[in-house]
Amino acid sequence: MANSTNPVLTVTQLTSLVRTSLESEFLDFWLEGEVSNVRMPASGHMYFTLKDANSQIRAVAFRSIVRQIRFSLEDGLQIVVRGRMTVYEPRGDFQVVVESIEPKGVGALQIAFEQLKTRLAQEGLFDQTRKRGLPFLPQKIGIVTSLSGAAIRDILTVLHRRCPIMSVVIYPVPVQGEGAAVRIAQGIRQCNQMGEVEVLIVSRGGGSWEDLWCFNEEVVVRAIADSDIPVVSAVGHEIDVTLADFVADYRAATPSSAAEAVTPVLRDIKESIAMNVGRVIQGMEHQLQIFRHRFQTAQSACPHPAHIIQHHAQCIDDLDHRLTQAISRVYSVWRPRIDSLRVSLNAHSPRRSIRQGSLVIHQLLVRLQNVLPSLVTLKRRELQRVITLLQDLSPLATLARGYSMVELVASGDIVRSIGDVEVGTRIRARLFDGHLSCKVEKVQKDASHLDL
Amino acid sequence: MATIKFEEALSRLESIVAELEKGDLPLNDSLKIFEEGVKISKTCLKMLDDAERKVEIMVQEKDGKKRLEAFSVEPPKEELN
Amino acid sequence: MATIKFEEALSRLESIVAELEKGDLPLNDSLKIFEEGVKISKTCLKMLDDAERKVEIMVQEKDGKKRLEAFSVEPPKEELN
Amino acid sequence: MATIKFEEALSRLESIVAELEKGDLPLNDSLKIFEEGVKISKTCLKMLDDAERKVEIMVQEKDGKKRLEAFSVEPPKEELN
Amino acid sequence: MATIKFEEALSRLESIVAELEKGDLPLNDSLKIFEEGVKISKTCLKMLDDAERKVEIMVQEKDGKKRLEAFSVEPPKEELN
Amino acid sequence: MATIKFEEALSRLESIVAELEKGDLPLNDSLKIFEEGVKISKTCLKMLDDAERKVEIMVQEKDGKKRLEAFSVEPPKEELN
Amino acid sequence: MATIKFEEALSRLESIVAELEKGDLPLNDSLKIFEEGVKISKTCLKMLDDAERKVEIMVQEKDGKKRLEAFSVEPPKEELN
Repeated sequence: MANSTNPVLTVTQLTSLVRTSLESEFLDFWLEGEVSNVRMPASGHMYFTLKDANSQIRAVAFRSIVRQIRFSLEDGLQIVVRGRMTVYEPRGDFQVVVESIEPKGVGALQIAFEQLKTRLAQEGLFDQTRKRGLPFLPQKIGIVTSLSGAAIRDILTVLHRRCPIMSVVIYPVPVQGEGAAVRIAQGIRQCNQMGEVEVLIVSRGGGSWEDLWCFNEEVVVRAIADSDIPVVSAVGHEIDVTLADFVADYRAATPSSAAEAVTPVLRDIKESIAMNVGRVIQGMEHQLQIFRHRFQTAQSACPHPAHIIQHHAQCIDDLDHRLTQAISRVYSVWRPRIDSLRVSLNAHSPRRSIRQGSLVIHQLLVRLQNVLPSLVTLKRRELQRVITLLQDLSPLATLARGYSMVELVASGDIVRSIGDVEVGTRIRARLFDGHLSCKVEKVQKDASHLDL
Repeated sequence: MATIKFEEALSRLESIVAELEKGDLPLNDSLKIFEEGVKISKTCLKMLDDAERKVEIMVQEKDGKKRLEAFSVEPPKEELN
Repeated sequence: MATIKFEEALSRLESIVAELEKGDLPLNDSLKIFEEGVKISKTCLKMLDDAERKVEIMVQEKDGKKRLEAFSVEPPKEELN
Repeated sequence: MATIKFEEALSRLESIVAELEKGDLPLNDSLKIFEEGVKISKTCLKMLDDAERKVEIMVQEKDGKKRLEAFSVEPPKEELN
Repeated sequence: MATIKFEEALSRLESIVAELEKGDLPLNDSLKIFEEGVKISKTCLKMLDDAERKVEIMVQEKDGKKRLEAFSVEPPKEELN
Repeated sequence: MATIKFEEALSRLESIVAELEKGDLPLNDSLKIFEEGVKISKTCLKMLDDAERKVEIMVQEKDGKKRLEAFSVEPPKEELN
Repeated sequence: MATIKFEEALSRLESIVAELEKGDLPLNDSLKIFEEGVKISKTCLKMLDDAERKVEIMVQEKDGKKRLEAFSVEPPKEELN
């Protein structure tokens, strides 16, 4: 490090560098000293100072560690802690972060404990991933414990209180002293062999560190680790921590809380079921109500076709009426037209011209009848005149004066001379009013006749 | 007789009258034409009578019985026969 | 008779009457056309009678029974037959 | 009768009346068209009557039994059949 | 009858009435469409009756026995069948 | 009936009601959908009733014997099976 | 193993409750899960009711054989009931 080239550090930078350096240097150490200034604020962390004749150092035990301390930390107490160094940067304090605390003087047992714990931890026996969940409502519970201790009583009491139907198989084992660990491990294995229980409580009541020691023995830890059945550990009091606790699927602070951990409250379950089924029914009924309401709304809103039909029927009646009216109006137009035509036809019948024709003919007839008789009368008059003239000129008038005319009957010739006849000749003498048929008797010449 | 027309007869009759009026005919001839004249006039008269009767008949036929009777009570018409 | 029209007959009748009234026809011709005139007038009258009867029948048929009976009690109409 | 339309018949009747009104037809022709007129007017009347009767019947049928009974007590309606 | 729709029939009836009301149809045509109109109106009414009966039956079925019995004691409804 | 879902039936019923309320359907169609509506509403009602009965029965069974006995004295419920 | 079913049943019951309370299932599906829910609850309750408490203890015979024996709760245990 060249002073000339070193940059000027900020406090924060330096503090951070120191922290890093300390933390990497003092990662895991054991420290022995006297406790003073113990302080435990609401956070649950614990702060105290460790000192010896010459020095002192700040220490902090975080809440998770505090919970594991199986004794109370008091000023003046000599303890051994396992920890690491760190720096609290806001104040620049360096302090020991305590990982575990043991009272001073535990000695070899404690070391053995720590060594086994480390080894088993390295095997992964304490991994959180190995831990299995506890059954919600096991039908049968196994308990590996001593019949003589308070633990069995506490467990049975709690079980019966919470879940009176819970069946239990007890595997009685000694829980302290020589051989206890092996019996406990046997009990656990036996229980697995029987296969009747769904969860197993391994337990004993409170006692000294030494009393509880069998639960730190490897055979027990491995039996728990090998168990197919989930295991709940409940050893000693809350402050007591054993390796059995580390390896168990669940660590209960006390036997009572182990019993609580493996059983639900039966009454609560029943109530929950009853409540749920009530909600199921209500939900169903509610839905039915909604559907029924919707259905009834639709049904009551449905218009009846009778209205439509009635409307249509009225329409048709109206049209029907108009139809009849319209057709009778048609007749009321046509009929008068025909009637007036008929009147005109009659008024102009040929009768009048017939009568007129007949009048003309009769007039002509009268003229005809009159004209011919008058014509005939005319002709007759003319004839009469001529006839009168003729009568006036009649030669018969001469005869009437005494003359007569003689003619030969045979020839009709006039007899002018006596020589025209001879005796015996038949003659006819004409007078004015007739004639005489005669025969000549004598022919005599007349003297007075002058022959010239 | 039917062949001779009334008007021809009448004119013959008039010529007979004219000849007779001349008076230069022998009695004999006078007598002959006079007799002819008489015949003709009779013929003419008959023609007229016939015509009149015919008209009457026709008129009667036309008018039927009643008129016929009406006719038959017309004396002037009778005179014409 | 059916072949001659009433109007032709009528005009023939009129000319007959006119010619007769002129009076310059020979008697015979006069007689002949008089006869024709009489016939024609009869024909005409018959035509008219026929027509009238026809019309009556038509009118009666048209008007039905009632009118027919009304007719039959009109004596003047009977005379025309 | 069914082949001739009422309107045609009616207009024919009108022209017949018009021609008769003019009055210058020969007797025969006026007789003929008068006859035709009479026939046509009868035809027209019959058509109209038939039509009216038909309509009545239809209306009666249409209005159903009740009306029909109501009708059958109306004597004047019976005469129309 | 089932093939023609009510609405078509109704509109045909309306146009028939309109045409008749215009009044310028020939008599024969008036008669024909009147007849058609009468038929159509009968058909329409029948359709409506049928429809009503159908609806009644449907409603009866829906409402079950009680109504059915209630119906069967209504004589006027019986006449419609 | 089992094949159609209640919701489909109900929504069909609702659309039928809507269409009928619009009122512009041809008579026949409105009749048809009314009929369909009647049927569907019967179906719906039956479905609802069935569902309700089922729920009741289950609730009673759940609640044990006492209720069950109360059931068995209700004859109408028996008919529904 | 029965405990797994029991737990599953309880959680199934809870999800049925949730689904029914959402209320957007078709009637039929609701009915089905309703039925399932009721059955599940009955089954669960029956399981709980039917279970009998047994407290046993593993004892070792003289011959080394192990067997379960009823564990009579000691007088102090009586107090707990």
